[in-house]
Amino acid sequence: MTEPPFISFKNIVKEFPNGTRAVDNVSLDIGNNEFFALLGPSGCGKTTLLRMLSGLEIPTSGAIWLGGQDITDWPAQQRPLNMVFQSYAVFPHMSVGDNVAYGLKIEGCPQAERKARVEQALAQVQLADKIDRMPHQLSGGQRQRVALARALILRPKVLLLDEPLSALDKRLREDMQLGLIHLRNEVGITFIMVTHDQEEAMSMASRLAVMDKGRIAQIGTPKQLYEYPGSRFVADFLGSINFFPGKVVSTEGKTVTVDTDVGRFINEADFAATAGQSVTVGVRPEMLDLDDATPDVNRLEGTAQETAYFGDYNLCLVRLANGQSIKVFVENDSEGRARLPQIGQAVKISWSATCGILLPD
Amino acid sequence: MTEPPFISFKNIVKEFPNGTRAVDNVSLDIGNNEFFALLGPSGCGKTTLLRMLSGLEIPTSGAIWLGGQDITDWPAQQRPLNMVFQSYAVFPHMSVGDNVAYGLKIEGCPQAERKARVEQALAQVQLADKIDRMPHQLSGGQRQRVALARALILRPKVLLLDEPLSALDKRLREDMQLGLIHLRNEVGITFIMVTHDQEEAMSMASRLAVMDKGRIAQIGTPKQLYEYPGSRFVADFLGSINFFPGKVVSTEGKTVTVDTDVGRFINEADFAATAGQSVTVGVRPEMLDLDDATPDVNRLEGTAQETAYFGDYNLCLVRLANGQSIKVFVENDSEGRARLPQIGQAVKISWSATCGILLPD
Amino acid sequence: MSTPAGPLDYTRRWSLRLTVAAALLFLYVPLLVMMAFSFNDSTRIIRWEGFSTRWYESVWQNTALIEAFTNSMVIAFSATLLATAIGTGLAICLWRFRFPGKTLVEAVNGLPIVIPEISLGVAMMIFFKQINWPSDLAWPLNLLPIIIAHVAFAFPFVTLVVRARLTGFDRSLEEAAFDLGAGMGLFLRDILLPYLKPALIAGALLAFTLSLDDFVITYFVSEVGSTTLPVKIYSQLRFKVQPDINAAFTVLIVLTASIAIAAAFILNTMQKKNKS
Amino acid sequence: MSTPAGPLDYTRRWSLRLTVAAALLFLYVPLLVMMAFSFNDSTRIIRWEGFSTRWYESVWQNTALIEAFTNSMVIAFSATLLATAIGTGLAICLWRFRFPGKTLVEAVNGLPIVIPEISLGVAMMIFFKQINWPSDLAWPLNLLPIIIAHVAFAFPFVTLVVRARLTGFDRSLEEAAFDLGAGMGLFLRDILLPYLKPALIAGALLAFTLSLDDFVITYFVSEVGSTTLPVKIYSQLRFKVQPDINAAFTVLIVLTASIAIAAAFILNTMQKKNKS
Repeated sequence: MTEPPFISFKNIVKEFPNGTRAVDNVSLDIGNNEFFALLGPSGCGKTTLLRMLSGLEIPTSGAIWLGGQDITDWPAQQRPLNMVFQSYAVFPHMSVGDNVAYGLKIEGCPQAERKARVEQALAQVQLADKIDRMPHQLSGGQRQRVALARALILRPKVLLLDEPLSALDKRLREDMQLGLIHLRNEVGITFIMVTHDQEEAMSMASRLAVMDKGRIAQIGTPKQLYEYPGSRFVADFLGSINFFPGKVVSTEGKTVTVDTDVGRFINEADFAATAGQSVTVGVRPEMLDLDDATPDVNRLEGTAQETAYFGDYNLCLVRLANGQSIKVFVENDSEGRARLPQIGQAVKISWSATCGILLPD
Repeated sequence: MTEPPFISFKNIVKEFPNGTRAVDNVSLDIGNNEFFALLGPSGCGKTTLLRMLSGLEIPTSGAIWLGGQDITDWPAQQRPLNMVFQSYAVFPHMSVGDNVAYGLKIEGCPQAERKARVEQALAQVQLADKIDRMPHQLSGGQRQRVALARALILRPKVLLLDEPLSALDKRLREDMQLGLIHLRNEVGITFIMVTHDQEEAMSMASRLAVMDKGRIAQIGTPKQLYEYPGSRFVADFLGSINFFPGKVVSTEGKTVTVDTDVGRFINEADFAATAGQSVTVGVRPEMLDLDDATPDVNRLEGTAQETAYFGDYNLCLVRLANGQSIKVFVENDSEGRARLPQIGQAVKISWSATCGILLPD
Repeated sequence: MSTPAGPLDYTRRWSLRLTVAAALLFLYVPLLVMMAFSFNDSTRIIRWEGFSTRWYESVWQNTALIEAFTNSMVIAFSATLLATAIGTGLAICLWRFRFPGKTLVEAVNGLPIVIPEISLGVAMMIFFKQINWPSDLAWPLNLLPIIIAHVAFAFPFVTLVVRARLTGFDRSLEEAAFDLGAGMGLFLRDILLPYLKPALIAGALLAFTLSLDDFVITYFVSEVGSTTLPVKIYSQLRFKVQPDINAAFTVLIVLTASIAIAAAFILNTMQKKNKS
Repeated sequence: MSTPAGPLDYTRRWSLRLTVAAALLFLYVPLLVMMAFSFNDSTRIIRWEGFSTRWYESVWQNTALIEAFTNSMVIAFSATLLATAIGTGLAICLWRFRFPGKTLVEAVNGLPIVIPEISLGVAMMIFFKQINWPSDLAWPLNLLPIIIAHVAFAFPFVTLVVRARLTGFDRSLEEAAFDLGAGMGLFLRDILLPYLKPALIAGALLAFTLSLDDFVITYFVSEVGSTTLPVKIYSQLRFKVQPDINAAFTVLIVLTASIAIAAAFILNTMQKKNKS
C-alpha cells in the first residue's frame, strides 16, 4: 500500500475508568476492500478497538483516520460505517422492514425510495419474504441477516462485525462463513470482523491481526500467520501445535540445528538464529508422520496413548520418554482406512526440516 | 453381546403433558464398560432418554433394565448411576470439598473415610489443591471437574454426562475430550454421554446412537456411522457431505451405476439396489480430488466459486453447471502449499467408486 | 433439552398443602366475611338476615360518598400521570448517567417506600401550613395538596418498577440506534420507551391503586370538601359502624383488585410476546 | 467483550438533571423540614429559635410513647417471624407444585398488596368482634389480634420476594441433589434454603418495617393498652400538634431507614458473592 491507507489507527490507547488498559498503543492500517479480522482471546482488546472505530468508545489517546480524514472526534452517528452487533441488536418491537428502514428514516429518505431500498436490502440477504415478520418470529441466522441488511442499507464505507457468528449454532456458522465472504464480494466494501475463533478468522479474512493483552501480536494473511507465526502465542492460538523448547547448536544458512529435551532437530528459520540462543521448535499435528520412511532427520519415538476418530482424520496422542504428550493427526486415506496404531504400541514420528516452525523465545 | 445387555431400554415412550412425544418407542442396549454417546439435533429426545435412565423423568411406557434388574420404577436417589449436568449444577454455597462430599454424607459415610475419599476423588480430576475453594472462584473447566468428582465418588455403575463440554470454550473442549476418554479408561465404568456435536461424539465414544425426532436413526461405532451411514440424515449430521440424488441404472454385484442431474456415477452399495430405484449418492468433501488423474469414473466439471483457508486444509466451493455448489476439502501438502484453484477457474472433480456413499431414499 | 422452569409434580404432601390452605383461609376470612355481609339484609352488622343489595343502593344514594369518589378519581388520575412521568425520568437518569450524589439520590428515592406513611402525612400537613398554602381554593384546585402528597408517595414505586425493567435492557440496542444515526431523543422515543411500555403500564397502575387506596396521607393533608373515598368512609365509621360500610369497602376492593388483575394480565401478555 | 451494563456517560444534559433534582427536593422538603424542626428550641412548631435536643428528651421521658414502642417491637418481631415462615412456605408450594386452585391461591395472595389497608383494618376489626375475641387479655396476649392482622398483611410481600428469587433457581441443582441421594427434606435444608437466604432476609426486613410502620390496620384492631408507636403518636397529635411529634417521627424514620439500608447492604453483598 503506497497510497495512504484507507483506515488507520495511530498509537491508539484506551484506558477504562477502572484503570485497565484495554488497548495499549496500537497502530494498524487497513486497506480499502479488505476483509480484515481482529483475532484474539477474550479480553485482548479487539472489541474495544472495533468500538473505537465505530465511535461507541473514545480513545484515551491516539487518532483514527478514515479515507484521509481524522474521525477521532466524530460521533458515532456521523461516521460512514455501520456495525453488526454480537447480539445482532435487532429492535424487538419493530418488524423486519421497520428495522431495516430505521437508518433511512432518520436520514430523511423519502417514503418511496425507502421502500424500494428496504426491499432490495432484504433481497440481498434472502429475507425478502420476511419483511412483515417480528424479530421474535425469526431464527438466530435470520436475525443476523436482518442486522446485516439494516447496516448495509446505509451504504457504509466500512461494515464492522462484532463476533458475527458466535450466537449461531455450529452448522449454521459454517454456512454463514461462506455467506459473509460472498456478501462482501458482492457489495465490495471493507469488512472488519472481531472474533475469538481462529478457524472463522482464517477462513473468512483476507488479512488478520492477532491481538494479545491490548497489543497486536502479528499481522498478516491467514497463511502467513498459520505457517510463519512470529511467536509461541500466535502459533498456539492459530490451531494445534506441539512445542519443543531448546537451544540452537549451529546454523548453516537458514538451516538451524536445535537441541531439545527430546532430541536434536533440524529446521529452517525465518530469523537470524545464533548458536546458544533459546528457541522453540513447533510442529503442527498434521505435519507429523507416523512410521514413515521420510528423511532421516527430526525423528521421535514414543507410545500411542490415546486415539480419537474425527471422521476425516484421527487424533493420536503419543507419549514421549520424558512424559510429554504430543498430538499427531492421521488422515483417513481414500479407502477410508487410517494407518492408526493400537493404544500402547510403540510408534516413530518424523517431520521434514521445512515443516517445523522455529520460534525465538 | 450374547450375555444379557448391561443397560437395556425396552420400547421406551415419553410423552410430555403438553402432548409432545419426546421419545418414540426406543429400544437400545448398552454394554458394560462402553463409552456410549447419544447424538442428535436439539429436540431429538436424547436428553429425555438420558434423564429417564437417571430417574429424573418417568417413561410413559416401556421398561429400563440395568444389570439384570428392572429399574423403571426406582427413584433417582436409589439408582446406582450418577449424572454430570449440562450446567454442572455445582452447589454454589458449598466449598468444592463439601460439594464432592455431599453424596457420601447422605449415605452416612463416616467422617474419616469421607475425607480420604474426597481427597482421592479430587486428585483424580486434578483438583486436590482446590478443596477449600468456593465454586464462584473456579473456571468453567474446574467446575466441570468438581461435578465429575462429585458423581464418581459414589462409585456409580454408570456415569451419565449431559452435554458435558457445551459450556466450555473451544480450546478447553479439546483438552477435556481427551481428559474424559482418559478418565473413563481409568475408572473403568460405563459412560453415557448426550451431545449435539458430532465431532465430540465421534472422537470420544466407542459406540453411538444418532437420534432424530424421538427415534433412533442408527447405532454403531463412529467409523461405521461416518463411513456407512444408513440415511441422508445420518450422513449429513456426521460431518459435511455433498448429495447427488438420482436413479439406479444398473447393478453388477455391489457395484451400482446411478444417473443423476449432473452425470452418471459408479458406486459401491451396502444394500441390494435394484434398477430404477431412487437413491442418493453422497460424497464427503475430503474424498473429492481436484484435477487428479485418478480412475476415469465419477468425474464432474465446474468453476471454483469461493475458497477458504483453514490452516491444515482449504475449503473450495465448486459451482456445477446446474447451479449446485459442492464442497471440496483440499489439504495443504507437507510443503505447506495447497493445489488450490483460483476463483473463477474451471476445475475437474473426481472420486473413486469406493469413496462415495450410496443411500436409498 | 432445557430443564423445565415450571413446577414438577402434583404435590403428594397433603400436610404441606393443608397448612398453606388453612393459613390463607384463616387470614382472609375477615375480608370474605365483610364482602358477604355487604349483601346482608339487616341493619345490624353481625347477624345474617337474608340476601339484599340495599346497602349498595344506600351507598349509591349517599351524595357525600359519590362526591368523595369523584375526588378520589380526579386525584388518582392526576397523581398517576405526574408520578409516572417523574418516576420514569428519574429511573432513566439513574440508569443512564453517572453524576455526583447519585448514591444519595438513590437512597432518598427509596425513602417513601420504607418510612411510615403517617410521618409523610404529618410532614406534608405541617409543611403546607408552614408555607401558608391557601385553604380556600375552588374545586378542583383544592385537591392540589393531596395530589402533590400522592405524587411524592407514589413516584418512587414507579422508579422501582421501571429500573427493574431497565436492568434487562440490551445496551447494544442503544448503540445500534446511535450507529444508525439516531440521537438521544430519537433513541428515547423509538427504542427505549417502547421497550419500557410494560413497566410504564405496571408503574402507572401501581401508582393509581396507591393513590386510590391511601388513607393516612390524605387524612392529614385533606381539607373539608377535598376528602377522598377512604377518608370519607372512615369519617362515617367514626359515628356508627353501619352495614353500608361493608358495601362501600366491597366496591373499593373490587375496583382495586380489577385494576391489579388488568395490570397483571397486560404485563403477562407483553412478556410472553417479547420472549418467544 | 461484554457490553458494560452500567451507566455510560456523565450527563451533559443539565436540564434533565436539574428537573429531577428539583422534583426530588420539592417532594422531600416536607420530610427534611420535619427532621430539622425536631431540633428546634421552640414550643411553636413554625418558627426556628435555635438548636436543641429538648424534644428528644421529652419523647424519651414520655412513658406512654416508650410503652407503645415496646409493643411495636414485640408485634413487629412476632409478625415478622410468622409472616416469613408462612410467606416462604407458600412461595415454595406455588413454585414447586401443581395443584387444583393454584391460580386462585396466587390471585388471593396478591390481594393484601393491592387492596386498601383501611378495608383490611375494618374487616379485621369487625371479624374480631364477630368471633367475640376476648378484649381483656393480659400483656402480651392482648397484642395477638394486631399480630394476626400484621401477619395477614405482610406475608404476601414475603411470598413476592421469595418467588422472585425462586424464578432464578437453577432446577438442575435440585436434580443433582436427588441424583446424589437427597430426599425432599434434605434438598430443602441443604440446597434451597441456603439459596433463598438473601430473599428470606429481605422478606423478613420488609415484613418488619411494614409491621413497624403500619397505622391504619393497627388503629382499627388495637384496644386500649395495646397501641403501637404510630398509633400513639397519632392519638397525641389529635390533641395538639406539639414539636415533640417531630422528634418522635424522626426517630421512627431513622429507625426504619436504617433497617432498609441494612437490608439493601446485605442483599447487595450476597448477590455479588453469588455472581462473581
